[in-house]
This record gives sequence, structure tokens and C-alpha cells, in this order.
Amino acid sequence: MRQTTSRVTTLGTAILAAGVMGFAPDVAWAADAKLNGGNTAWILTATALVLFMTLPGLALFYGGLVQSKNVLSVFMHCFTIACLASVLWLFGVYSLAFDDGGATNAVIGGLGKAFLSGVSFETLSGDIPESLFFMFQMTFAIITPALIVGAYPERMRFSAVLWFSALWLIFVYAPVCHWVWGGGWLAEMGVFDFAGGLVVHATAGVSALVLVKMLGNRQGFPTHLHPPHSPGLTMAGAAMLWVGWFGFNGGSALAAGGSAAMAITVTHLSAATASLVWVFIEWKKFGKPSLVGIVTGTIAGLATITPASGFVGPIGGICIGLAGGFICYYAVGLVKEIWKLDDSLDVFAVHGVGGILGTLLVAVFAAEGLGGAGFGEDGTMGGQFVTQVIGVVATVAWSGVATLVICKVAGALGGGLRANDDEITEGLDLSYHGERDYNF
Amino acid sequence: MRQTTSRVTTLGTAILAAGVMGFAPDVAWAADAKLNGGNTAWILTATALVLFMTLPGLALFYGGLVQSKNVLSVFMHCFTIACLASVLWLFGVYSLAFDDGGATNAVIGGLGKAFLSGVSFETLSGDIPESLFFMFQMTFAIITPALIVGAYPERMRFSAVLWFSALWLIFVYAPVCHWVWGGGWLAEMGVFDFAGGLVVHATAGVSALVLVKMLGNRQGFPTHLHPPHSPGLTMAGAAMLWVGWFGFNGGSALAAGGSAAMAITVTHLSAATASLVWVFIEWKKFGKPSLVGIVTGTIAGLATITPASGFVGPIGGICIGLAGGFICYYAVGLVKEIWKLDDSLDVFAVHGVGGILGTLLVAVFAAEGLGGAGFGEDGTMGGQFVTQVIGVVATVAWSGVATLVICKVAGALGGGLRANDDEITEGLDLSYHGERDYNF
Amino acid sequence: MRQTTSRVTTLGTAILAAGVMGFAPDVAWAADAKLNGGNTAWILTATALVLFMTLPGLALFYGGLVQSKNVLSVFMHCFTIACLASVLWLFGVYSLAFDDGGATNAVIGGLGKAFLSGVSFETLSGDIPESLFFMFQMTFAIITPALIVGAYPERMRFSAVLWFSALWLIFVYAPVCHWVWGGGWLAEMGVFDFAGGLVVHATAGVSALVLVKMLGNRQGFPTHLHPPHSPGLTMAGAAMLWVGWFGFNGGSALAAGGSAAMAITVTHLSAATASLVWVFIEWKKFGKPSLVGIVTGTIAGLATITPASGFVGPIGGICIGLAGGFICYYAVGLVKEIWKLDDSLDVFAVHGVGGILGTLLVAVFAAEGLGGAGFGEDGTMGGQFVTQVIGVVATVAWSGVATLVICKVAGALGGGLRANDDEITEGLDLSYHGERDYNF
Amino acid sequence: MKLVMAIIKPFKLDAVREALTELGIQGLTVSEAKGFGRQKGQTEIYRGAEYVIDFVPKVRLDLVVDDDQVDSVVEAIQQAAHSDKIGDGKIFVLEVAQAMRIRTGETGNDAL
Amino acid sequence: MKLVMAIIKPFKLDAVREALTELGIQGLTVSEAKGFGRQKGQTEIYRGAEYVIDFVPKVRLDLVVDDDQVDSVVEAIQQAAHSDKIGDGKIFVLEVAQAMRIRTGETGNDAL
Amino acid sequence: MKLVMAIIKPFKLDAVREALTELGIQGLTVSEAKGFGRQKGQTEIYRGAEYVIDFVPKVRLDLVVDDDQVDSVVEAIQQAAHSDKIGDGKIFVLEVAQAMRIRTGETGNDAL
Ligand SMILES: Nc1ncnc2c1ncn2[C@@H]1O[C@H](COP(=O)(O)OP(=O)(O)O)[C@@H](O)[C@H]1O
Ligand SMILES: Nc1ncnc2c1ncn2[C@@H]1O[C@H](COP(=O)(O)OP(=O)(O)O)[C@@H](O)[C@H]1O
Ligand SMILES: Nc1ncnc2c1ncn2[C@@H]1O[C@H](COP(=O)(O)OP(=O)(O)O)[C@@H](O)[C@H]1O
Repeated sequence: MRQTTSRVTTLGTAILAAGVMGFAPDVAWAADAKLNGGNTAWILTATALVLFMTLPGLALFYGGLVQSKNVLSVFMHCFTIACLASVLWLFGVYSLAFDDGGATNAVIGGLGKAFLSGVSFETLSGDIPESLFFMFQMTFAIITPALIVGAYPERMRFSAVLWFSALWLIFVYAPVCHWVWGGGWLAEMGVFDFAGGLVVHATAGVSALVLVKMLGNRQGFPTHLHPPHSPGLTMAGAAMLWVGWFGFNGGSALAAGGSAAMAITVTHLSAATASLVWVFIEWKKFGKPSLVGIVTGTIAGLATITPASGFVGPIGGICIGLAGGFICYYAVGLVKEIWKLDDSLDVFAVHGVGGILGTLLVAVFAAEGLGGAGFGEDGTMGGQFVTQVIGVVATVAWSGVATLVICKVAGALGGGLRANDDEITEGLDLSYHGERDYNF
Repeated sequence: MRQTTSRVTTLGTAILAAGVMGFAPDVAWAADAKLNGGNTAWILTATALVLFMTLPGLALFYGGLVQSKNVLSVFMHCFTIACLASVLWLFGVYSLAFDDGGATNAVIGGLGKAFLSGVSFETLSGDIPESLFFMFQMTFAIITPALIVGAYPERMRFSAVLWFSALWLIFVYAPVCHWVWGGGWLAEMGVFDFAGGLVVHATAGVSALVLVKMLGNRQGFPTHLHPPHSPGLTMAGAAMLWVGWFGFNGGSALAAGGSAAMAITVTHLSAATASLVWVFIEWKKFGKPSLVGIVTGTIAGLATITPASGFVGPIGGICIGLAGGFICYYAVGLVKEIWKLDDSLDVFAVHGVGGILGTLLVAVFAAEGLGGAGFGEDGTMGGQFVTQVIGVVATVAWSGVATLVICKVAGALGGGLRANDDEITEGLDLSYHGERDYNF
Repeated sequence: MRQTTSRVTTLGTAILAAGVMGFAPDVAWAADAKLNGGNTAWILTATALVLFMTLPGLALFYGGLVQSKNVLSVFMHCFTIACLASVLWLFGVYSLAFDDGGATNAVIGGLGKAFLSGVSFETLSGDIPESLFFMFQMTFAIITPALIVGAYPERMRFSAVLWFSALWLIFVYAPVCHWVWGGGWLAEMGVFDFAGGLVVHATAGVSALVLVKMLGNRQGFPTHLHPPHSPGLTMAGAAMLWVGWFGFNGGSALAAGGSAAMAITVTHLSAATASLVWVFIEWKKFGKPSLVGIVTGTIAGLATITPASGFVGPIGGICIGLAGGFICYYAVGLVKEIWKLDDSLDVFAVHGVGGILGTLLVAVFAAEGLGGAGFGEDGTMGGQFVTQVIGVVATVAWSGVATLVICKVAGALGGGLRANDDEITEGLDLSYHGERDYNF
Repeated sequence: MKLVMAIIKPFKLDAVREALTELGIQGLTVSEAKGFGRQKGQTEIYRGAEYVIDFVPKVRLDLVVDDDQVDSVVEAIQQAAHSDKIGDGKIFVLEVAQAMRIRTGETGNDAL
Repeated sequence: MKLVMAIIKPFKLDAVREALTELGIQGLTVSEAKGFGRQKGQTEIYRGAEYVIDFVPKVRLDLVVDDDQVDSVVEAIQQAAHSDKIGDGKIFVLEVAQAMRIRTGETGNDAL
Repeated sequence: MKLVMAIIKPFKLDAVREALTELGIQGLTVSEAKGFGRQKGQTEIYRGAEYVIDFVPKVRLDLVVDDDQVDSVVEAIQQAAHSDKIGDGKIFVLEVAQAMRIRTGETGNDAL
């Protein structure tokens, strides 16, 4: 099993490679593909696990970090984005990401599969039902805009959140997903992104930064902030994210086999390692290792291993966890203290930096000598690294520029991006949603 | 794969149809059936997911909606009902539902499988172990009486809750389940109920209404109620219900294949659509879309799609979600404002109405032209609709009448249905369970 | 399928027996073993479920039972132990437990598989990937030291927690796991421990007692304690433990088949029964059945069935649940009131006593006449019972003695086991972690 | 003006509020409190062990009223809040030197 | 010495604290409260039903100050806390007989 | 009668309660509060960023006592509550005009 490029040559490897690349081989072509029950069972499960990451995982993770007067608004953001992304995914975004785009296939897919047109109960994608592939990928399209919620809590207008997320899904997520997993130009170049270092984490992280720049910081940032209102909620969310990530990375193999197994192994090891790194940095610097700290390390380790998870072995998992823990830790300080950007819950520092770092490191740790899956027949570490750098640069550039435009449009459509001061002071829970949590 | 009637003709389709109908083919007959690992893996998972829906999903969902002095009692209701239903399921209710009832098979099963007698490690039901089929169906028997908890919180005696739930499981759940999934008269008629629109949601919803009528409303209803003490808890529970529902509807295919995949697809789309419907109605009416609102929409969408989930395609999923969102929204007002019935957490309006609505709509959206699985070889939309109406009428009538009697009996056995005013004022947590939550 | 001894004779049964015994057959030997997709799918899922038991299940379960000023420290213990155990598992503990130990194999495994050396994407263990077997077993190595957190909350130094847990994993968990599941002397004797009555619950329970003796009781024990600060949190955690336990016991079959199915069946029935036992004892004794009570019963039922889960039938499940509920209930009083040991969250009374009890009862209920899987070709109930007693004695003795030494060493390395009075009074959350939960 | 501070059982709050509304009281402030007194705390039982809850949940009412309303207010509270069971609580009356309505800056009785 | 007890809207707390700090106030104590008054409680809507929240969240400030600081303190609070909307709250002033700093045992004005 | 109002560190509550019980005090009321004072708030660090917690958790005791008990009560609280670290809190004493036991309607010293 050496699944290292997206250039598919035989049916056997096609299905495996589909796993690696998240790429759905043309079913008509794979004429005698048959449904595989074990793989279908695993991807059904993985789909549930990835949905669980957003609802309630990410919602609780983020909700615990804000003030108690804004916790419901964070939950509302995550929940509504999940619903909106699901519907848009059916209406055309899935098709843009995964359908054949014909002449423009290098940059974007077609609309032939909008509304799942032509997909019936029996249609397969590889050896699993295409409706399942659609659903599994949908859960990624749900969590990615929801990750950006961490950039703008406690101050963004609800209608602007909806416009922003919808536009972002169409104009950032769909194309980058197509480039990398849908047979676009980065897939053609053979970029490695097992489960979304570029597609999920780099896009969300970079866009978070741009959005914060447009939206402005929270009142009182950086000197007069309120501490997380419930680290325990955040822990519960982080734990759910960790468990769900087995579906995220393990499911990206699209099969219940050695690739999925090794993916969850390295995912877990990276998460554990990065968590411990964070604990020990805090212990050394402040004398007090914190719960918020350790779980941030967990997420950093998970984000960093994501692009590498199907390509590296256990040693790679540990090393990537070490790197993710250290570098994301310092990135948090860089963004908030040096750049003075209130990326409130550290979307860029944890997801953006982690995703980019993992995308680069996979070019090292995929080496067979380091226990990885290798670089394919004629691949080399150097060549792969160049490809990875190109992937990062393209993803960062497109996410940044497109988000800038989307912010303008979403602001215009949503009556401005930012809530007014009274709404913010009262708390978004009451001002936008007319509710409050914790009525003891 | 056209699984449209319960009249099984070949072994191959028998197993598929078993999925559709939740009907266990006679293992002796299916002499050379062999265990299918992929299907078994998926149903093991689905069983865990459906248990997760009740514990802690439904408990948290309901718990967040009551006053903080009654939250533990709601948890206690859900937890104890789960334990009680499990034991009763083994003791005979499973057998009543799924065993062959001989001469009276049209209306009720036999007791031949009480205590799983004759079921060993190797016994199969279709191509999965019968013990697994027993467990998967048990999780449905757990959640159905637990749904009714939403009708009577903050005022019902604990012992009455136990008597009511036990009797209800035996006298309402077992027969209706047998009619529809156990080879009874509705199955013979070919009623469509993929995952429990009738068996689960209609029964629970109707019985909720009757019970409320017998029990009386909460103090202060409808003008002086206390708002949900923790919308955040409710969100967490709703999210778990959503994720678990993949096991509920997807597992009802009893196989890891196209039927399960499409079932989770339409389930998810319906949930997302109904959630958005609820958001937009609230936004339009009150200017403030709420978290409690969106998650209520989610549950409405999930309940409505349930009977239809294995029969319809994506467009059907969206349309059923639209219908479920709108109609359940207005049903809430109908019950509380017009009928003045304190079905406190809207069991009838959300589950009852949703389940009935979906049971009727499946006759439309199962049409092949609308992307559905069709009506079988000699079925028609009209004919199916009539069957569905009969199913609804029978289920509603039986649930209503039986619940009336059960209330009388449970009241007599449990020392009255209703807690006294002092107990209610003090809160059920302290008065019945000697505990309080939230000791900060 | 009569999987009753660890003496493996044919490849076919080897794989099944591997499930039963948690024993990984030598892959080189099983030369033509092939990956089974259904089994792999189920064990991937089971691995996620067991991780979910600790994070966040156990953390929430325990966290709700302490004072609000110590809740984050409990979460922190569970989370950090999970990370630490994961890394140590890779570094050598997995190998000590499951690698062939050559001449000393009866007592401990070798270090040949440290860092998963020699394990690639394709390496199998039975018919699932070895990396997956490694991961599944890791989740057991995570939860076992985390169970002991219940013995020492609200007073143990954080650094002592880490030293203790690391040493305990190496010197108690690894050898006992090897004896029972790794082909050591107890496996040779044919001891029955399907999912960890000895390996997990007896080791943790006994060590908890010894540690408490060394550490001292909480301030105010037993007359002036503070009640659980959040029974609701504890319920949520218990529910997650219950659901996750399907992976724990069902996954221990290492296959998606009749053994797994029956394992979850009896697991569930035992849990439900023991919960009801606890409810009725409390109702009878105090008039107030409590939520903390019912969920403690659940855990007692789950722990008690664990060693028996793959060997007994439904009646066995009910009976073991009855025994577990009653005996653990009275064990709680014994430890706290008679022995005056502040095993704060009842690790010994619930897990230790439950695990030991189940290990003994399996010798009764495995009888084929009672619906069990039997005692193998030349096994007898009497003989098996003797073997089980030997297993219990050895496990208890080793856990006790080794923990005594480990406490001394951990105390020395960690600057004492016990926090000072000021730290305890302020609460461990602030004094060790600089955080507080519930900032409303 | 006088400050009437009453410590009552939480579930009597609604009754007291209604009684005061009937007297024409237009404002009051409530906070959560815990009481220690003859009532001696409840005993809660968890896993068979008794926990003595030294402090019992109470609600504290503070309302400032005109001097000539004090007696009727105290009586109304006492009537509405008593259950004749131990732990019903206390009413204390303190002298208030000055009052101001923040919105308008009005002072004295006008501020109430 | 006087006790100034102010009931304000929660989100005005930061502004009031800053205003008092500017006056040189070195200490105060805050607690959560719920108010009943002319503001009449918010209406929250859940699933289409209106819930009248009788008691509105407020924050209560207690600070003891020297007699000659009272007026400026009251004024500072009033200025910082008012939003001209109903429900801005009240300020009450009570006489304090004695004060003590626990750490040192100092009494009187030294204790503040 | 006097109202003794003490702001103390939360973890000193048990010690203070015991000291008062020894003096024969039969009742008191406690509420949660947050203090702002010389102690200046803790710094908590989350993800490397410092959060200044302006308000430190405190517990507020209110107990009404007979005039001739005031001094011993104040002294007992001061002794039990002080840790000699900044932020130990304050004790204030206010005059009480009237007291009533809700259960019985008793007034004056009998009500305490
Ligand atoms: N001297 C006091 N000062 C302040 N609060 C008191 C005092 N005595 C009692 N309380 C409050 O009143 C409550 C009821 O008092 P308790 O002695 O239990 O019953 P009763 O008022 O019926 O005699 C206590 O819980 C406490 O909150
Ligand atoms: N007589 C009173 N005694 C104590 N608190 C009062 C009194 N009147 C009002 N309050 C408090 O002040 C708050 C604001 O009063 P309200 O009548 O709503 O508005 P406003 O102060 O603008 O007239 C109330 O919520 C209550 O907490
Ligand atoms: N003037 C005051 N009025 C009311 N409460 C005060 C006052 N000064 C201090 N406090 C309370 O006392 C607490 C301790 O005061 P602080 O100045 O921090 O330390 P110390 O009492 O040791 O000098 C504060 O947190 C606050 O709750």
C-alpha cells in the first residue's frame, strides 16, 4: 500500500488512493466496483464522528472560552452554520468541489451533481455509496466555517455570520477542496493533504486573521479581557473533538484498513504529545499547567497531524506532535501580542499554523526510512516539499484575498460586520437571541 | 434495491427488506444465512449511537428546558426508564414485539423469545446476530417512553413515572411495534415506517397529550412559567440526538449499504432544513432567532423524516424538513395556546406531529420520480397513502385509548400521578431524590 | 463458537480466541491471515468509544462528584494521564504487555515492539491491523490509571499524580495485562477475563485503596464532607461511560460477530439491572432514590460484567448485574464507614469489588446450561473457579505490593504525595492550575 | 426611609413578591444567600454517606420603603413567608439616610 | 462612615468601577442580585411562548466610605451608571457604626 | 441590635462559622460576593495571555446580634478570618432598628 500520488493507474489502487486523496473515482469508469460493507460501516461511523466534532464538540470547546453572556451566541453560530453548510452542500457546493469541472477542472468542479442529481441508492463512489461520500465530505464542509467562529465571538452580527459563512463556503472552501481533493491542479501536482491541513485548517486559519482585521478586536483587548467562563466546558468539547478526529483522519482513508488504523494511531500520538508539550511549557513559564492549556495543545497536535495522518508512522506522529505543540504555542503569542490581532480563540495560531506546519512536515516524515508511506514510485522528499510549499502558498493566498472580498460583501448584505457597543455590552445572547444561559 | 413491501420473496431481498421493515426473518427458514461482518459492525455502532441518544442526549435536551430545581428529576426519569425498559425488553417485551404470535400474530407476538430463550452466540437474525438485533431494537424501546418524559416534567410522582413507563412499554409500544415491524397487520398491509414515525414518534406524542390531560398542567401555566434554565444544555443534548439519529435511521437499514447511506443523508438534510425554517420563523416573528428554537427545529426535522428515511431521496429530505419545520412550529402554539394543554416540552407538537406528518409524506416522496425508492412492483402512491393513513389512525387510536387506561392504573399503583404542591414548589430534585444540582 | 481457553490450536479459532483473550497471535505465524474489513471497522469504532469513556466520560463522572473548586483538577488529572499513558504505551508499555517476552514470557513481555518497531501499515494482528490492536489496547491503558483518579481527588499534588500514574502503568498495568492477555502465566492457565475484570478493575481498585492509605483522607472525612457539586455532570459522564462500554466489552471480541453482540447484550443488561438494584436499595433505606445512586449502580454493573462479558448469556448478565449492584452497594459503606478509608469516589468499592466479583462469577455463569459459552473441551466449572481465584489473588497481591512501592517513589520524585493545607483549602484548581470553572 | 432586609425560604419568593405588590411596593432587590441557623442544615445522602449541609439555601430581599410603610411591609412579608417550620427566616429593619434613583437623580422618597 | 449600596445594571459595572477608582476609592464589594421594579422584567420567548422574567439581573455594590466622600461617591455612581432607560437602579446610603480591616485589626476610617 | 457585615476570603468561612458557633451565635446569613480592593485581583493566564481578574471571590456574612455581643463577635471574626495576607477583608457594623422571626412573629432580641 503505497498511496502517494493522485495519479490513479489501476482500479485496486484507485480505491485506496481515493481514500488518500479524498477523491471520488468516476463510478462509470470503475464499472465493476462493488460496495464494500466493512468500508461502508466505517465511513458511516466516521461521518457521525465528524458531525459530533462540530455538534456539540466545537460548540462546547469555543463556548467555554467566552464570557457567559455570549455563550449561547457561540453555540448558535456553530449550530446555524452547520445547518446552512449542509443545505448549501446539497445545492451545489459538493458538486463544485467534487464533480468534474470539464475544461476548468483544474480550478473548480462543475455543477452536474448539484442536488445530488443522478445519485441514487445504488450509486457508488469507489466502493462506498456516493451518498455516503457526499455526507462524509459534508461534515468537513460543516466544521471548516465553524472553526472560524473562534475568530469573531462576542462581537459579530448574527446576520453577518450567516452571510460570511455561506459565501466563504462557496468561494473559499469549494475551490480549495476541489484543488486538493476534487482532482484540481494541486491534486494533479500530487500534493499530500490526507485529511485537510490545507483544505480545512489553513483556509480557516488564514481567513480568521483577515476577518479579525476587518471586524476589529473585542472591547478591552488585549489588557482587559474576561477569562474563559468555563474551562470545563472547553475540556468536554476538546475531548469530543479528539474522539471525533478519529473519524476525521481515520475516515479520510475511506476504507477500514491499515491506512485508517495508522491514521488514528499517529493522530492520537500527535495529540497526546502536543498536549504534554503545552503542559510543560506552561509549567516551566508560569508554574501552573492549565486545563485550557493542555486542551489547546491537543487541538494543535490534532490540526498539525491532519494533513500527514495517512502518510506517516508513529515516530512521525510523535515528532509532528512535538512541533505542533511548540510552534502553535508561540504562534498564539505572536498573533495577540506582536500583531495585536484579536483572533479571539486562536483559530490562526492553532489551526492555521498547525495545518500549514503539518502540510510542510509531511514531506519529511512520509519518508519510508522514518516509518512513513513513502513518496510513490518516482517521488522524492525534495520534490514533495516543493509541492507542499506550493500548496501552502496557493491556499494562503486564495483564502486571504477571497476572505477580504467576502468580508466586504457580507458586511454590506448583513448590515455591517460588527454589533454595536450596546449589543456587545449587553451580550450577544440577549441582544441577538433573546436568551440567557445559566438561569439557576 | 427496491425495498418497498414487507412481502418477502427471496432470501437476498429478505435481508434487505428486513432492514427496511425492521422485521427479522425466521432464521431457521433462512437456513444458509451467514453473518455479515460489515453489517454487524455497523449495527453494533448504531446500537451505541441510539443508546447515546437517550443517555445522555435526551436527558440533557430535556433537562436544560426545565427549572434548575427539577433538572435532576428529569435526568432520573430518563435514566431509570432506560434501565427499566431494558430489563422488560428481555423479560418479554422483545418477544411480544418480534416473536411469531401464531394465531394472533396480526395483533401481537408470542412469548417464545422471552429471556432470549433459544438465542445463542451464533443465532442470526438476517445476517447479523439476533442478540444484536435484540439490542438495536431495545434502544428504540428505551427512547420511546423516555420521549414522553417531556410531557410531565416538574410535577409527576417518581413512582407513577415508573409504573406508567413500564405499562406503556408493554401495552402501547409492544403491540404497535409488532404491527409495524414485527410482522403484524400493518406490516402485512405494507405500511412504510422505516425507523419509527408510527412506532416511536406517533405513539409517544399522542400518549403525551393524553397523559397531560390526566395529570394537569404545571403551576403557573401558561402565563407564569420559568424559562429554560439552560439552553446550552439543551443544545448539547440536541446535538447528541442529531448524531445519534444517524444510528437510529441509518441503522434501521440493518445493513451497511446504500440504504443506510441514503437514510443518513436525507435525515441530515431534513434536520438542517427544519432548523433553518425555525430560525427564520422566529427571526421574522420576534426579531430574535433563538438557540432553543433552532434545536427544536432540528428535532422536528429528525422526527418528521424518521418514517421516510429509507424510502426518499435528497429532494424528499429537504421537502420533508421544510414541512416538518413549519408544521411543528405551529403545532406548538396550537397545543399550548389553543388547547391549553401543558405538554411541557412539546412531545406531541414535535414528535407526534412530526412522526405523523412524515408517515403521510413518505407516500408522496417515495415516488421514484422524486428520487425515492418507489412503491414496489404493484404499489402506487394513492394506495400507499391510504395504507399510511390507516397506519396513523390505528396508531393514534390505540395509543390514546391505551394510555388513558394506563394512566388510571399507574395512578392507582403509584399513589397518584401528581406530586403535591409542596413537593412541586420545593422542586422534584430535593423532594423525590434528595439531591440538588449546581452546588457551586 | 466455543472460545473458552487461550490454548489456541487452529488459525480459525486463533483469531476468535484472540478476541476472547485480547491476545494477539503472532502475525508471522498466521502467515496467510487477511485483513477483515468488518472487524477492522468495528475495532476502529470501539477504539473511539473507549477513548470517549475517559475523555470526557470519566472526567465528567468524577468531576461532578467533587467540590466546584477542584473540578478542573480532576479534569486535568484525567486528561494528562490520558496523554502520558498514550506516549508511554508507544515507548514500551505496549511491548511489555503484548510482545513475546522469551524466557520470561510468563511474567512480562519483551521490548521488541517498543516504538511499534517493525509495525507498518500492512502488519496485521489476527485479521485487523496491528496498529489498530495497539490503539484499541491503548485506550484500556489510558482508562485504567485514570480510574484511580477517583481515589485521590481534592488533595494530591499534580506532579505526584503524574509520577504515580506513569510508574503504575509500567509496573502494575503492563505485567498484569501481560499475564492475562499477553500470553503470560495466567493466560497459560486459561483464566477468563474478557475485557478487564482483573487487568483493569481489580488492579485499579486495589491500588486505589493502598494509595489512599498512603495519602490520607480528605479534610473533614467522614463527617464534614461537601456533597457532589454537580450530579448532572456525573450523570452525563456515566451515560458516556455506559455507551463507551459497548466498545470496551464488545470490542474485546476483536471481531464484529456473535461474541461482540452477546458481549454488549450482557453488558447492557448487567448495567441496567445493577442500576435498578441501587435505586431500590436507596428507596427502601432512605425513601429517596438518587441520581448519583443510580449511576453508581450503572458503573458497578458495568465493572462486574466486564470479565464475564464474552462468556455468559443474558440470564448471566442479569444475575451478575444483581450481584454487582448489591455487593458494590455494601462495599461502599464497608470502605468508608468500617475501614474509614477515604477512597473518595469509591474506586475500590465499585471497580475493585465489581471486577473481582465478576471474575469469580464468570466461572459459574459461563456454564452452557446457564446460557454461557462453556468451559472449553476439558474445562469444568470447578476447575475454572480455581483458576479464577488464582487470578484474583495474584492480581490483588501484585497490585497492592507494587502500588505501595510506587507511592514511596512517586512521593519522593513528586515532592510528596499530598498538597499542603493551604492549597487544599484554596482548591486545587487555583493552587495548581491557576484557573477556576464557572465564571458566570 | 428604612431598609427592610428579609431572609426567606427560596420557594416563598413568589408569594412574598405578590403580597408586596398588593401593598403597592414598586421595587425590591433579591439575592441568593445561604443561611445557618436553628434549622441546622439538611442531610443529603450520596452513596450511602450522609452529608450535612451546614448552609441552607435562602433568598434575601432588600427593599427600601417610606417610614410609614415599614410596619405593613414587615407584616406582609411575615404573613406570606411563614410556613411555621423551622428555618422560615428573619426580617431586619435598618435606617436609611439617603436614596437616589439613578435614572433621574431624584432623591428621598421620590427615588423609591 | 457610610455604607453606599447601589443597585445597577450589570454591564455598567466596569464603568462604575472606573469612576470610583478615579475618585480614589480603594475598595468595594459586589454581588449578583435580581431586581423587581418599574422595569417590569424582560419577556423572553421560547418556542413561541412568552416568558415574563419578573426579576431582572442587577449588580449590587456595597462600599463603605468616609462621611465627606459620600456625596461625590453617590454622584460618581449616578453619572456612570445611568443610561436614562428605565431600570437603571438605585443608590441607598446607610450609617455605619464601625469598620475594621481584618488583616490588621485597624478600625474606623483607617480600615477603609 | 447591630448588623455585623463581614467580607472574608471564601475558604475562611468554615473557620469563622466555627468561631461564631463557639460564641453561641445561632444564626447568620452568607452570600457570595466579589471584592475589589488593595489586593488588586489575581492574574490568571490562559494560552499565555494574562487576564487580570479585577474582582476577587469573597464571602459576605451578615449577622444581627445583640448590642453587647458585637465586640466579641467582631473580634472572633477578625481572629478566625485573618491570614495576614492582603485581601483578608473587612468588618462593618450597622445599627438595626428592628428584627422579627418570620416563623413566630417574635421581635427584638428574641428574634435572633
Ligand atoms: N442573627 C441572624 N443574623 C442574620 N441572619 C440570621 C440570623 N439568625 C438566623 N438568620 C437567618 O435566618 C435563617 C433561619 O433561621 P433559623 O434559626 O434556621 O430558623 P428560624 O428563623 O425559624 O428560627 C437562617 O438560615 C439564616 O439565614
Ligand atoms: N424600593 C426599592 N428597594 C430596593 N431596591 C429597589 C427599590 N426600587 C427599585 N429597586 C431596585 O432598582 C432596580 C431598578 O428599579 P426600577 O423601578 O426598575 O427602575 P428605575 O430605577 O429606573 O425607576 C430594581 O430592579 C430593583 O433592583
Ligand atoms: N470600603 C470598602 N467597602 C466595602 N468593601 C470593601 C471596602 N474595602 C475593601 N472592601 C472589601 O474587602 C476586600 C479586601 O480588601 P483589600 O483592600 O483587598 O485588602 P485588605 O482588607 O487586606 O486591606 C475587598 O476585596 C472588598 O471586598
